[in-house]
Amino acid sequence: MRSSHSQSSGFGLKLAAGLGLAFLHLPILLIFVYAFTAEEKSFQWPPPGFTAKWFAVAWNRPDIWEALTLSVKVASIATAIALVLGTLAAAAVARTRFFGREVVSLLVILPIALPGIVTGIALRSAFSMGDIPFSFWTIILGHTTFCVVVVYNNAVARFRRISGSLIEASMDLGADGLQTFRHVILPNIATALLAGGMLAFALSFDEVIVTTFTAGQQSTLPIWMLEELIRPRQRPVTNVVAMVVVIVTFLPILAAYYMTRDADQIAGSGK
Amino acid sequence: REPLQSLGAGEGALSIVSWAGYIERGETDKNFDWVTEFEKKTGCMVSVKTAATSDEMVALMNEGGFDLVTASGDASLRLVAGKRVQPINPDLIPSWKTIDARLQNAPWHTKDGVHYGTPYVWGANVLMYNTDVFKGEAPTSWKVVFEEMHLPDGKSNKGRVQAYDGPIYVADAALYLMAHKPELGIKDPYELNEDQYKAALDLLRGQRQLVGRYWHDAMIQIDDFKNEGVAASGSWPFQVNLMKAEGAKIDSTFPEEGVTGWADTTMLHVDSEHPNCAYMWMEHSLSPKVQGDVSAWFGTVPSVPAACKGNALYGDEGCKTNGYENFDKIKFWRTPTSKCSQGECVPYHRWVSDYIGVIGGR
Amino acid sequence: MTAAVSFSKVSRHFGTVKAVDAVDLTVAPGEFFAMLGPSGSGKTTCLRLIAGFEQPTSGEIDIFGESAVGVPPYRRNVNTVFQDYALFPHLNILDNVAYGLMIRGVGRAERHRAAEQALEMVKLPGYGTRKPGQLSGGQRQRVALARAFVNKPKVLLLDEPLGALDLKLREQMQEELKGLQRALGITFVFVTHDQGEALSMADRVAVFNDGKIVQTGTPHDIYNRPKTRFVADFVGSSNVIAPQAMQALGGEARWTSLRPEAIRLVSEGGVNATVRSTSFLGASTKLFVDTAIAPLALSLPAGQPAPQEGETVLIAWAPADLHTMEDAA
Amino acid sequence: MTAAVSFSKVSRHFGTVKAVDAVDLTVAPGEFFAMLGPSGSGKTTCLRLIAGFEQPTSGEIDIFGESAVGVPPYRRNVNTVFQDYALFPHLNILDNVAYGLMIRGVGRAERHRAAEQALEMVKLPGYGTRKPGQLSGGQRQRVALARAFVNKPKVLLLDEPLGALDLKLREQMQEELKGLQRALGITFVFVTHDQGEALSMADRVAVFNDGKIVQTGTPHDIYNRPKTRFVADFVGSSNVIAPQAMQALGGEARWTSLRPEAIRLVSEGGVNATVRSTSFLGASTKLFVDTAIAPLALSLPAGQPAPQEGETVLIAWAPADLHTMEDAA
Amino acid sequence: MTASAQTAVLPGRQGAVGRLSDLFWRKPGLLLFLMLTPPLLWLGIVYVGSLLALLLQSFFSIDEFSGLINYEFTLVTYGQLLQPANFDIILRTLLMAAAVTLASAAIAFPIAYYAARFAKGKWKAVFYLGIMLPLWSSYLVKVYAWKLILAKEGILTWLFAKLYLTWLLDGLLAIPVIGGNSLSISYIGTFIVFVYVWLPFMILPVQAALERVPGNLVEASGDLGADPRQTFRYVLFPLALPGIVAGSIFTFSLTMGDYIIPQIVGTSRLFIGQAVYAQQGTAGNIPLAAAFSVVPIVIMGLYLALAKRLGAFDAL
Ligand SMILES: Nc1ncnc2c1ncn2[C@@H]1O[C@H](COP(=O)(O)OP(=O)(O)OP(=O)(O)O)[C@@H](O)[C@H]1O
Ligand SMILES: Nc1ncnc2c1ncn2[C@@H]1O[C@H](COP(=O)(O)OP(=O)(O)OP(=O)(O)O)[C@@H](O)[C@H]1O
Ligand SMILES: [Mg+2]
Ligand SMILES: [Mg+2]
Repeated sequence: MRSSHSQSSGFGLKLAAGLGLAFLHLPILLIFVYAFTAEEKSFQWPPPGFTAKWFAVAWNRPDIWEALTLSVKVASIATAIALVLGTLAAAAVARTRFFGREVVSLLVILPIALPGIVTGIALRSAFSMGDIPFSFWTIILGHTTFCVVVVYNNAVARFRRISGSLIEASMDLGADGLQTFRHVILPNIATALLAGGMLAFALSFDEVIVTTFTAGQQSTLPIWMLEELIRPRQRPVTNVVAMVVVIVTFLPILAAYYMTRDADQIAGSGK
Repeated sequence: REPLQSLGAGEGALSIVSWAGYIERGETDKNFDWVTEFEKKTGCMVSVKTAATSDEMVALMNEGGFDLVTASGDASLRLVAGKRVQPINPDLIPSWKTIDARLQNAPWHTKDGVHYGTPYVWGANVLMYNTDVFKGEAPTSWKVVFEEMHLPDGKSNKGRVQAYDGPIYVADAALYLMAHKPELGIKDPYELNEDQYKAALDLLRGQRQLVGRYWHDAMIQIDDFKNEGVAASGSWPFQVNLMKAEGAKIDSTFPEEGVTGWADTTMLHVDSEHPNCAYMWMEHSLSPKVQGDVSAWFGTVPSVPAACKGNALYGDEGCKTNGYENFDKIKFWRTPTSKCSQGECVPYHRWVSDYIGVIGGR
Repeated sequence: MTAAVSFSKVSRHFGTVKAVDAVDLTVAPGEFFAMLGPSGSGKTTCLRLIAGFEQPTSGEIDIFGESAVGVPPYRRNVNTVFQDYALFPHLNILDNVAYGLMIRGVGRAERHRAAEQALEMVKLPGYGTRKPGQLSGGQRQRVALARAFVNKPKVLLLDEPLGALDLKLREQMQEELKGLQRALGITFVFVTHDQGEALSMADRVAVFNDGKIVQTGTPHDIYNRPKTRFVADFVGSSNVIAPQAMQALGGEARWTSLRPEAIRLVSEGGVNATVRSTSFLGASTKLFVDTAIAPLALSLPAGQPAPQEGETVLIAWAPADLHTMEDAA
Repeated sequence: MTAAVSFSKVSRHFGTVKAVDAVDLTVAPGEFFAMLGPSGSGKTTCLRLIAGFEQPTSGEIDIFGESAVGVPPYRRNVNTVFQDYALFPHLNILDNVAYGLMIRGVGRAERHRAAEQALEMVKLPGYGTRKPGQLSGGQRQRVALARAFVNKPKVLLLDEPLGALDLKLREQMQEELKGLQRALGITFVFVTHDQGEALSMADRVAVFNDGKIVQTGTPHDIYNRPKTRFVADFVGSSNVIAPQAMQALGGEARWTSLRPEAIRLVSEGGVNATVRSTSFLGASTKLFVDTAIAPLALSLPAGQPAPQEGETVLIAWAPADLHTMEDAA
Repeated sequence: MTASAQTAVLPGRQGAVGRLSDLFWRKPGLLLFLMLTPPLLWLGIVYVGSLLALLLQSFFSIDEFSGLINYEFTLVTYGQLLQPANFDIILRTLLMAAAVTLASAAIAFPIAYYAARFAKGKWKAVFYLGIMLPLWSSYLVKVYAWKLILAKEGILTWLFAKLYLTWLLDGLLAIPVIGGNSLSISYIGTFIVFVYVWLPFMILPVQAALERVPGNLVEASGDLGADPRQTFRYVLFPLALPGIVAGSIFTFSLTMGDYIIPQIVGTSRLFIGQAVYAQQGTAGNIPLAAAFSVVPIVIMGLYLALAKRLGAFDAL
């Protein structure tokens, strides 16, 4: 887009956007502040004192590590499965016209369009009807269900943008279906899958509502946090964990942004 | 189902549904640990699922997969009626004899002379208050949470009191009416006929105007006392002890109307997969050390009188402060049933839906 | 000698749309063959049938004597330069060009060398490390070309490869393409809707209309001896004179075409005409005139003074320039 | 009479890029004014300066005598037909056309009536209820036109409005546009990079290069009397002969242009030339020949038999066709 | 260059992979079938199957005393939904979800608009991070942070007092129904936290929709005489609408199903999510929980049908 005078923003808009962003971030600042509070069980404003000891405390608490490990495992596997399912569905929907296309896109959107608690108790009652005991895999089952949609959305948008002639060009140059997938389709949807995968990971990593119903006795990080916040031993530890997660994910998010942005520009200029 | 006749070897694992703070392994405070030693002794590794309300405990037990539950009186008989727990054999629990005589045959775990568990600890729903607001003078009546009035600091109690977010709280209202409206003829706050029940609900509806948020969970109540300017509320000794320990201006009292309370029973799931470990835990849970430690941690009264003396954490005054002598003044939680001594009473499920309505402003 | 490409009664129908309808076609090896026709006339579909992206509904396609039935595109020794180039956006230019060789398992060093050579041939040496997004339209087009012929296909298909370029660049690319074709000796099948391009570049031209081939022949044939009114009108902009009008002019009562540049202004002895409008085109001026029989367009070479609008002039043409056509439209 | 648009020393710089550089320009009321030039020469930027989407870095723009400094686009009585039409996809055709009237608060019934009329004018009556996505490129272009002139602007700006159309449609639209302009008497400022279009349609043409106007004049002037080598080369494809070569030919030692169609084949007394290549263009055949002094292009009218490649021919031209130019490139 | 292959038809790849590729090329339907089977099995069978199982449960009833399910077909449970207390819950939740959705759209629009049309280069990255980071920080911890911000003796009160604006806060809290004793114990508080937590889910689709609006439509509108406000009203807003609808699918459904926020910040009056949670989790009344969850299913069903009409699916 060209920049010029008619394209510059008004002060009101700037203010509204700035205030909106501030609104999004003030509570996060507060989380950071209270990672250093000297209080232990419940918070007060202003904090009575500051200490950095909670980092050491958090580091040494095995339950955090257990919950973290479980969450990372769940999120990774759920994301991986969602990547496969979402990509397959997106490829089918974007590249072909077949009877029931609409049904597929509706099905994919459903788990996120219905409140999590519905998904949660639906799965839970299905487990109990089918006598399936809660396990690592029941959590995965729940998470994958709502992760598929983000992968699907990203992939479908990218598939639509890949010009159909790219695939024909590849075949024309001697590549069969699988080679075309490997050398042309995959590299071109990779960044979209990365973006979708990251979002899926984030969703899974922070999910409480569905997890509550499908986890049984296991605690993922958010479930651990819930227990911890309701019955705190050392509440600042939850803030430490939340803060560390934000800081640790900062760089990957930024990287993903630059990667997907470049890809969009190229894919967009393919005409 | 017949109770176990002889004790075998431990199965190596045990899972318990319990109230928060009932089963501690020293993670919060190293001094409070009555699990590690048990695990070492028996090889039964303990896992705990905490529940916030009695209803949740019942739901968890219905769902299955647990061995034991520390059920309060409003859950225990439901579990028995639903055949979710099995009778126990006191002969396999050597410490059974040491249990407080007042509790040995308590109706909330005994049915037709058969025992469905071992008593754990008991306690009262005390009136917690802010000493600044009350100028050091303990309120004498539950009136401060039920009726609009000016508190000693000169301001209205409106928006500054709380009530428990559980249907069983209807009994607290009934208890208050027992003292203030004798003409209703309430004999037992858990056995209410239609009129008595309606009066209790009306009282609660009035209370809704005073209460900003009902307390559901102990820590949020603590937050509310600290940050929301709450001045008085029914509460557990647990919160009182915790806040006092942090130096908050908080104390508690037994008002003149009496209090409701809970006496908890360790009950054995009908499909328990680790019955031997479960029996070992029941025995362990009755040791004066455990009883005293739990009571010190949660602010309860032990079911084994021996724990009142000589426990380092609980101290020799613990039993007295937490109401050992007030046993008879406490109306222990029980599940209201339609069949009662008055003939026809309002059953619990109505309490559940009506209390949701009351909180919702109906 | 076997034909490079031959269609016999090939049809491709999409539902009720007859995109290609019973087409017979022979392209000789080494020929520069152009397909010309209006939008939707089936040119692209024909190319796609040769490439293998479409299967004929009926009829038989042979490529160098071998039947192409059921042979997937990746097994045909035929390459395509796509209208939108279809360069792989994730690969750099060198890898784009080397793609076909990579698929065939040619080693890295060797295929890069071949790709470099191909890039030199299209006058883009040293551009190998750029991404397609960093090239201009004309450059991309040349990369697409290099990518196709680096595989030494037996037939190269080009679908309006110059459509998106502007005039100057287009003229330049036309010359380059023609030069490349001569140098490599590959059979080119070239689709365009621009008659100038088809006439100036091709050895032979097939004119399409409505899924059918209306005429095949050399550019001269097509331009000077259109078989039907459609061809006369589409290739250049002939005056098409109806049988009655021809009769009135004293000619044969048949559909006849007369090229605008074949009409001259004369000072005497011609047909009376009134100038309706004039249009200056630089190298020539176009005149639209009304005569008693029919309106005509004529093209005056530059340098000759153009009459004003409304003026009356005398026009004439050589009888040899009148070309009679089949009745079909 | 005040000029419809006048630029005095107008520049628009983007960082170091001088998109428009000290341009002086006057467009007369009711004129059909074309801007011609290669890609990136600043044509679009000029239009955007008139429309108000850009502000000049320096210089003064007047529209009908009023200064346009600081006047936002929505307060200029100037409308634009965008190159890609920019129709509002969420509105139907009628509402698209009526948009400007709606903004001015014209009542629903009245503005719809006016829009219907405008649609009739562009030969799209009854298309009002369709959405832009349901129209073809040429139809959309006409809607964009109707949307602009329904507001009766004093100046209508058109940015390569025919760029996306194919040849036949393009020729047809050229005539329609010209007709509309005559009928409405609005000042048209028309951007194109196609010299044929500029020459045939415009009253006056400005040739842009590198942000500057190189020459302004009537189509005849521009084509026949190019001021610089750039113009000679860009408008049509002149032979540009260097001063030394001219001297060798016995002429004046200055840069000179010679149009290909001004060169004739003669049987005696001409310059010796060898045919390098020929290109059949239908109405004419292009010949590229080498002479002792310089390579030349010449255009033979149709009908004349073209020599073969490699043949030696004699060529000649009239001295009047030699046109000397400024030295600047 | 390598030697040219001499035949017009090349041999294909050998082996199973090559044969498989040829098979897929010849039978695209088979490929499609294979691609669709896994996602359809997962979502169509596992997920929709579970939903149906849930639906089935809502036709059972519960034994009130023992809490065990009575597996006999009955509509009693649905009858309970219409009890005033339960009906209140449904109404309250819908109103809240609608309010949250509207507010999110209002707040999200300027952010999305600025990010999509004006932010360039580094600022674009800043906006992206600014929207994504809150998504990555723990939902629970954020909610608890809000509790402290909104508390009677919390940060907002403190801030308003410093700014001598306490009267404003008091005025706000004095509004009947939505006001209360403190922000954290009022519908206003619940509303603020809901809006906060779901805001990114509105910004992202709106931004995507706005990014798709070609810049020259804005210019065309200006060219035709529309001032910036009119351009917004007649061009930008209608074109961003599918994005807003897509975002509202999230905000609406997330608000409807949440049971944690209203419990932590609110007046103890239940929302659907809490009711479902309480009925199934604490009361073990799965039939009533199931009946309750049919409500959001039906509402979202209608909502999706509407969204589809507006083309919001493509904007998700
Ligand atoms: N996949 C398809 N499905 C249905 N109809 C098709 C398909 N492909 C082409 N057609 C139709 O077949 C006809 C011929 O199309 P084709 O693309 O071959 O024309 P073309 O001559 O290349 O035109 P253009 O110059 O516009 O590219 C058109 O009417 C087109 O709409
Ligand atoms: N917003 C901008 N920022 C930076 N440079 C710009 C901008 N707009 C135009 N330019 C530059 O100014 C020069 C003139 O651009 P302009 O679009 O006016 O050319 P044009 O003559 O319309 O070319 P075309 O025929 O390709 O449309 C170009 O070099 C272009 O890159
Ligand atoms: Mg085509
Ligand atoms: Mg331009």
